[in-house]
Amino acid sequence: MADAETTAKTKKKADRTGFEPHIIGFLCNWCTYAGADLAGTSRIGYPTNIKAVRVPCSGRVDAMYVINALKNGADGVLVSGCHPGDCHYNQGNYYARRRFMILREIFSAMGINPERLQMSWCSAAEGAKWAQIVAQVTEKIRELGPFEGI
Amino acid sequence: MEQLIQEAKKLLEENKVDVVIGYRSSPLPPFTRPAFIRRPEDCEQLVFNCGSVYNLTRYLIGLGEKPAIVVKGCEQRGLVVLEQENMLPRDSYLLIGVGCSGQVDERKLREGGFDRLPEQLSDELMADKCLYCDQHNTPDADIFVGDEVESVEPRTERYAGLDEFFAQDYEELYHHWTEVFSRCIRCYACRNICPLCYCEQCISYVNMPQWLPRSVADNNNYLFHMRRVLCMAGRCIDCGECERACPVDIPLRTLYKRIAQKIEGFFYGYRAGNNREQLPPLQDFNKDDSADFIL
Amino acid sequence: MKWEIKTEDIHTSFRDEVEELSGESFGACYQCGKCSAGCPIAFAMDHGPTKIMRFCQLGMEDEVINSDTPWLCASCQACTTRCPREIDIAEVMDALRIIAKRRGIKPRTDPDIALFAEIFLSNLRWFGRIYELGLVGEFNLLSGRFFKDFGKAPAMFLKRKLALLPSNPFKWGKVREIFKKCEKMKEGEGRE
Amino acid sequence: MARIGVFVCWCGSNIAGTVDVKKVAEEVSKLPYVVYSTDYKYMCSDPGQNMIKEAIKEHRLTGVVVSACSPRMHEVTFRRTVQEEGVNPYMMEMANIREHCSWVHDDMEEATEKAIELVRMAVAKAVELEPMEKIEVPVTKRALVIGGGIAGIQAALDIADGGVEVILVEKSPSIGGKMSQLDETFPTLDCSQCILTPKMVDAAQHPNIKIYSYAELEELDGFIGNFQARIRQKARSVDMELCNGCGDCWNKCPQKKIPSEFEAGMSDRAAIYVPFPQAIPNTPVIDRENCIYFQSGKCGVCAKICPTGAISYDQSDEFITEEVGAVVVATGYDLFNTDVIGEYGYGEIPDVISGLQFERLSSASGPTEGKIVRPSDGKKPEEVAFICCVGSRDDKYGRPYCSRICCMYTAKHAILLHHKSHGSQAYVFYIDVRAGGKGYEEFLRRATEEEGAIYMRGRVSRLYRDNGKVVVKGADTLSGAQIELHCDMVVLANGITASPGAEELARKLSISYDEYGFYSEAHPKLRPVETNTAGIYLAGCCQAPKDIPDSVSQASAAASKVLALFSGDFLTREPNIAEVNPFTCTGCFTCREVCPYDAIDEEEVTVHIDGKKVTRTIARVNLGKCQGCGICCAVCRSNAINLKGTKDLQIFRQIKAFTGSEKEKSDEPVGSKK
Amino acid sequence: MKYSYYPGCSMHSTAAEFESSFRFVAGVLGMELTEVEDWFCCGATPAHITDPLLGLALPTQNLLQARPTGLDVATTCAACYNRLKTANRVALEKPKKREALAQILGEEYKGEIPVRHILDIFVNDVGVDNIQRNVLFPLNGLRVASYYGCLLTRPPEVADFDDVENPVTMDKIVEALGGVALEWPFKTECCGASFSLSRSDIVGRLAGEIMRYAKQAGAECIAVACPLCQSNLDLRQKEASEYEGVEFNMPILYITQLMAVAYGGGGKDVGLGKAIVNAESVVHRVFGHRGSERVER
Repeated sequence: MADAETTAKTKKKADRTGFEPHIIGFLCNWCTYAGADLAGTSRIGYPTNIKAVRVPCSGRVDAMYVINALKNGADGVLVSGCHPGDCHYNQGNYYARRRFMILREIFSAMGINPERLQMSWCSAAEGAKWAQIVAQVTEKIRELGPFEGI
Repeated sequence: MEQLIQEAKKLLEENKVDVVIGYRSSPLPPFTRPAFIRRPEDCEQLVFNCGSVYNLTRYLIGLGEKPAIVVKGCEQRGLVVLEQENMLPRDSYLLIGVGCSGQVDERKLREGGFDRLPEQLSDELMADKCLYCDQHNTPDADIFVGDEVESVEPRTERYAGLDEFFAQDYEELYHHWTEVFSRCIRCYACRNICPLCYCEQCISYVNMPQWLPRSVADNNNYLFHMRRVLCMAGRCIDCGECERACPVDIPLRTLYKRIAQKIEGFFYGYRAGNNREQLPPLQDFNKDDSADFIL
Repeated sequence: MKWEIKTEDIHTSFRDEVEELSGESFGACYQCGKCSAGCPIAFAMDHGPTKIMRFCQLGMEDEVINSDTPWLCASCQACTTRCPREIDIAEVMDALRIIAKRRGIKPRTDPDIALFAEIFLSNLRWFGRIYELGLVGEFNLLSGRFFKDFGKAPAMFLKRKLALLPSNPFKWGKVREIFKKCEKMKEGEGRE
Repeated sequence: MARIGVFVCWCGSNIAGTVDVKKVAEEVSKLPYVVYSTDYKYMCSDPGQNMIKEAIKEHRLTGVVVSACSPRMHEVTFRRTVQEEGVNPYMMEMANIREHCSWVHDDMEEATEKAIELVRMAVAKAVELEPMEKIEVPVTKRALVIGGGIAGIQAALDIADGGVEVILVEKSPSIGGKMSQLDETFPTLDCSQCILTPKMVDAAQHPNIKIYSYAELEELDGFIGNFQARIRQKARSVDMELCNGCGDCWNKCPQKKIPSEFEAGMSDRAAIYVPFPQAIPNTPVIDRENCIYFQSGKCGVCAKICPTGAISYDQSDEFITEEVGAVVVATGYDLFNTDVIGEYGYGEIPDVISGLQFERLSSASGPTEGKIVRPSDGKKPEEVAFICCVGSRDDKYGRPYCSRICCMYTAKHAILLHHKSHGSQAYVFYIDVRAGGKGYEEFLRRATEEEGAIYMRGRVSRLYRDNGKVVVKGADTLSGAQIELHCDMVVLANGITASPGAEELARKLSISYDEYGFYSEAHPKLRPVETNTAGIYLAGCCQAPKDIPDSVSQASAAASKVLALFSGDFLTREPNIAEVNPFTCTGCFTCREVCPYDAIDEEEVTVHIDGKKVTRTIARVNLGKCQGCGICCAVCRSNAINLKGTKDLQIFRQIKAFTGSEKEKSDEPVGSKK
Repeated sequence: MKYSYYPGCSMHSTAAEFESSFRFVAGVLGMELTEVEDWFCCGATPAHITDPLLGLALPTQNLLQARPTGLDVATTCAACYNRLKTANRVALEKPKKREALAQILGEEYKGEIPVRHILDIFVNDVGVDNIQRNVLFPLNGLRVASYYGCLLTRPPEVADFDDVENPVTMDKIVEALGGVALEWPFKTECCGASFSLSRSDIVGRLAGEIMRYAKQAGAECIAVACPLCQSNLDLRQKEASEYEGVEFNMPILYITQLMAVAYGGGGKDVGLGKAIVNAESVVHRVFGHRGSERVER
């Protein structure tokens, strides 16, 4: 956690060479988006690579969004919702979990590293966790390198 | 065969159905052609043999007539899926069950250099799906004609060879599939013949937003087929029609089966078409589903 | 009994050891007392099973392994059956006996209890089936009660209740093999 | 053609300190459709908002992007702003460059770059935004209350007092519920019947309350504001209009050996009966299963003797449909069935009785007229043991939860024993005494200090008979002693379980319930009386075990929710719900399977396919039920269902805008890693 | 009805009469028994309190030896029943232990062989009707306290054929034989058999209470279905009487002995003379004085 933060803060763009991944994040309105807001209010720093799209529920995220994000130049995608049992709509995150479990398998089978699709649970109270997730996902995708598929 | 003809006749004579959908012989035996029989006297044309390869259930949706249909054991699973998806109530057709001990694979026949079938359909010429078949006799049939096939031991595992094939690394797999899909001419035969592709408007035609670019350039075929894999996830019954219909020999079943294999592993042994009461995996969830991949 | 418990007393490995061996978790016990209430042998024990569970929760090793309670447990499972937290208390007692043995501690009030189990097992090891005259005889000899139950033996012989010779011979090699392998496994664990 | 204005907020130095707001405004002005862009210190201030209004006028803006803080903070503010200038409020989109950008990054260059991307995404979405109108659903201002116990009565009275009609449905022959069976209530020892019966009468006489007793909810259709409740009025076999409640029938009924439910089996009733003298309505019912006439066709004594000819054997169940706008569920609880605890021998040892049976023994209106005697021989019990947590805090019997009332009613029983049976000794076996309510701890102290109850900390292991006594095998964990008492009577403090049929009712209402059958509130802390189904509220023990004051409080809370809902003629809801494209919907109803709110209805449409007219059944979204989660959209294979405000096209545009422009390639080629 | 039969050590020595009467009764009821090949001791309580793994390995190996027949394993002794059932449960539910056992025994056992106590078989396979149909000499209202002991029904997850606190299978059999099954509270209280040799003081008290309650209920004899219960209650009756201060003289009989009596078994089959406390009174109640010759001298 501390490492991730320092990485984010010390590695100014000017000092960095190499690849900066583009990551798109689909965040559920009730938990993760609010958690990301909390990270902001608490001034917990993290890398700039992820840009968030606000959706009502992780269950709203169509598998095609992920595929199209990759198609259109994203290097990785993060879907983040409420913890199991906490979904504002009771069960959306459970459906999402199954959907992306399968999508990752489809990726594997078709030769796309499934790690390009990440999923997390992050509640509205977990600002610090959000920062950690961003750092972690950014690092993972950075290691995978740019996506030049589809 | 005689029983099939007699039963079909009876159905039409008694006006129980408007049409009997089955197979009739073709100029290229043992292959057959689909037959739509509406008059009792035409029933003599009906045949069933190892060349009755078509999955006739494709014709049922939007038929507008009350049909009786000849369905092989493996294809009946598709009817279960269609019933689950509210496309085809069970009482909208009469199911004529048959015993099938395997269907010939046109491609194997061709590649093997045979101009006609040997007396006994050997395993070498049999369609892959028949080699692991565990449903030789149509279940849930309203009328069963002919003899039941005694249980035949499956020759191969249901998912034989998949683990080995997919052990390749991502790069190899990616190159394999881009190359394979570069052959695709987007004739949509795979989609059109699939008994489970019944959308009013296929997403590949939608252009606001354009989910799937229509040109064959830019790896768009790969995208199209990825979407098809997604559509088939948890639904494909491996009737093999897509692969049979493909003019450029794309091994589509490999992908569909791989996902079916994963789904069976993840979701408590789920197999599409096994049980109408069991919700398809992507319309269902279990609080204890694996969460290993979640950060 | 210990009257003072300090931080370092609580953080011992004892609780873990018992939990590991018994497979039961002491966190589950809320000290309702039902085990002590229904224990048929509680009258003879120095601490009721509930207390033993409490001692384990607090890591009070000395109190537990020097207590008679585990040795006096008759394994009747009344406690296990009725426990509202579904803890297998009888299993905990078994574990405590084994741990006491590891430490070389014998039951304080009555060492014979442990002796009986030992003789029983050696009988089993050598004869495969329990040769009951041997068991009674050996037990009395070793426990120093030469004439205990002496009066009963003739009656039992007469009624052919006690067999004079070990039961019919059979392939008992397997039994010894099991004993040996179990011992080996235990040693293996000990080294880890 | 969309004309978008972009307004970049400094938020003082909050944003401007890290993000080059000028540059952001300048960069985004180059985007297609953006006709105006500017920056300002505090966009949310009056001058800031006026700036937006002015720009709308001046530049004929069709859509607005405010690039500022989190939409969770000011979305409502800016929506109002644009609305005031005549632009549809849903044509405003926010880019979150504070919480998601300036506050979490400190490199200005990077933060500015990210801010530009965020605004670019917002603009892309704004281009595709559509005007939306809030949904107005008409409200039927009538309420249904299910369950006529104290919670149901209280909710009904409060709603009725608010001027709203209430339908009160009770499944037993009389309202009153469990509270009517109690003797005195803790911690004040006031008589339960004395405080309850006036409320029952109030409910019966209230002009706004219609009571269906001996009736059950059969089916509930519709949605918030517009429910149709189908109620089954079970056949009473007695004409309520004609009956004057004289009592001749139950006095003369030859079948009198039926254990009385009201007396907890401590005495018998006739086959035609009112459950208790103060019952409301005071009209008997015939218990057909035990009636000689219904079982053998012979008898008919009650019909012969009835002076008003009210007996009607050929009555059958009737169904009534009531239109209501809200539902309060107050179906109460049941006592834990102690039969299953073999070691306590309840049902086999006559002097082992339940807590409710003790209430009836102690009640002045009970079978013994308040004399506490033991059931086996009618003698005064000298030694009485009370056992707490019977069927509570017990994983073995699947009841790990605390029933919340037993500690206190047991203390009350000990006190009542001391009052009514002089010289009798109460022993209370407990694990922990939970006395968290107002005056509860003091009440407990009273039991031990003034009323002589002996408390022993230990769960009893077994009860068995020995020469006319009941042996209690217990323990006192505080002293470590095993305890064996020879008692005359043992009272089990049964815990609370969900009422029988709770799950079935939940399915009818489509509300959720926990593993024990208690109904789930919408939020455990902040929405404790709502359910997940809009318009359905909870009161009393059907939600979780609670005592009378808590049940009454929750009932009043539920009533106030209902009254608030009925305060307008329409229910206004946010418009971001799902909608079906009738041309592309295939009718597979995958959406219905995944909808958590049962908000997908069926609709028949006729379309032309290949020149043929085809009638198809497709999905339609129920405006009242849909909550806008969008799960349906993600599972629709033909993407025929879409979520307003988060449409596929809008998201797709955001995806494109994020990556579509100058995708940065790394300086070194990394190879085509997959 | 075919079963594998696991007698257990006692059946060949102290409980010889249990064995003989059971085999007789099984014959009458048409049960075919095949003794588990080369069975050996299940380890009873001493094994599992010394080394839990040993306590599982012994019964599991026995079950492995019973496996080839594919039949349910019938056992008479409550301790054996408990150990074998526990082995089954572990094999089914605890994969780690199952592996460890496979390592020791060289063969994996997956808990596939059902283990049944003969009471379970009598009531659920043979059926009370069948038990009644074969009665030649009804027990004539003999008042029997059925004593199940602790291991026959506990823990309920392991021993699952009867109610854990108030078992009734033996009572049903007694009623079917024409006896009177007594309602009494100590059906499942521990008799302390594991201290039979080492702590006769404890046993005296436990057995004494059991006998006191049986006597109080009006029992003429106690019926048991476990060799340990029988020998303990029978052997320690002196200590029990001393503890309670009453001379009990309570015959302790196996349920199969009562069945054998009712089915007209010969003296050798019934084995009434084997008990230390004279059971003649029971025979008199059933046959009057004609029955004396049935008691084996």
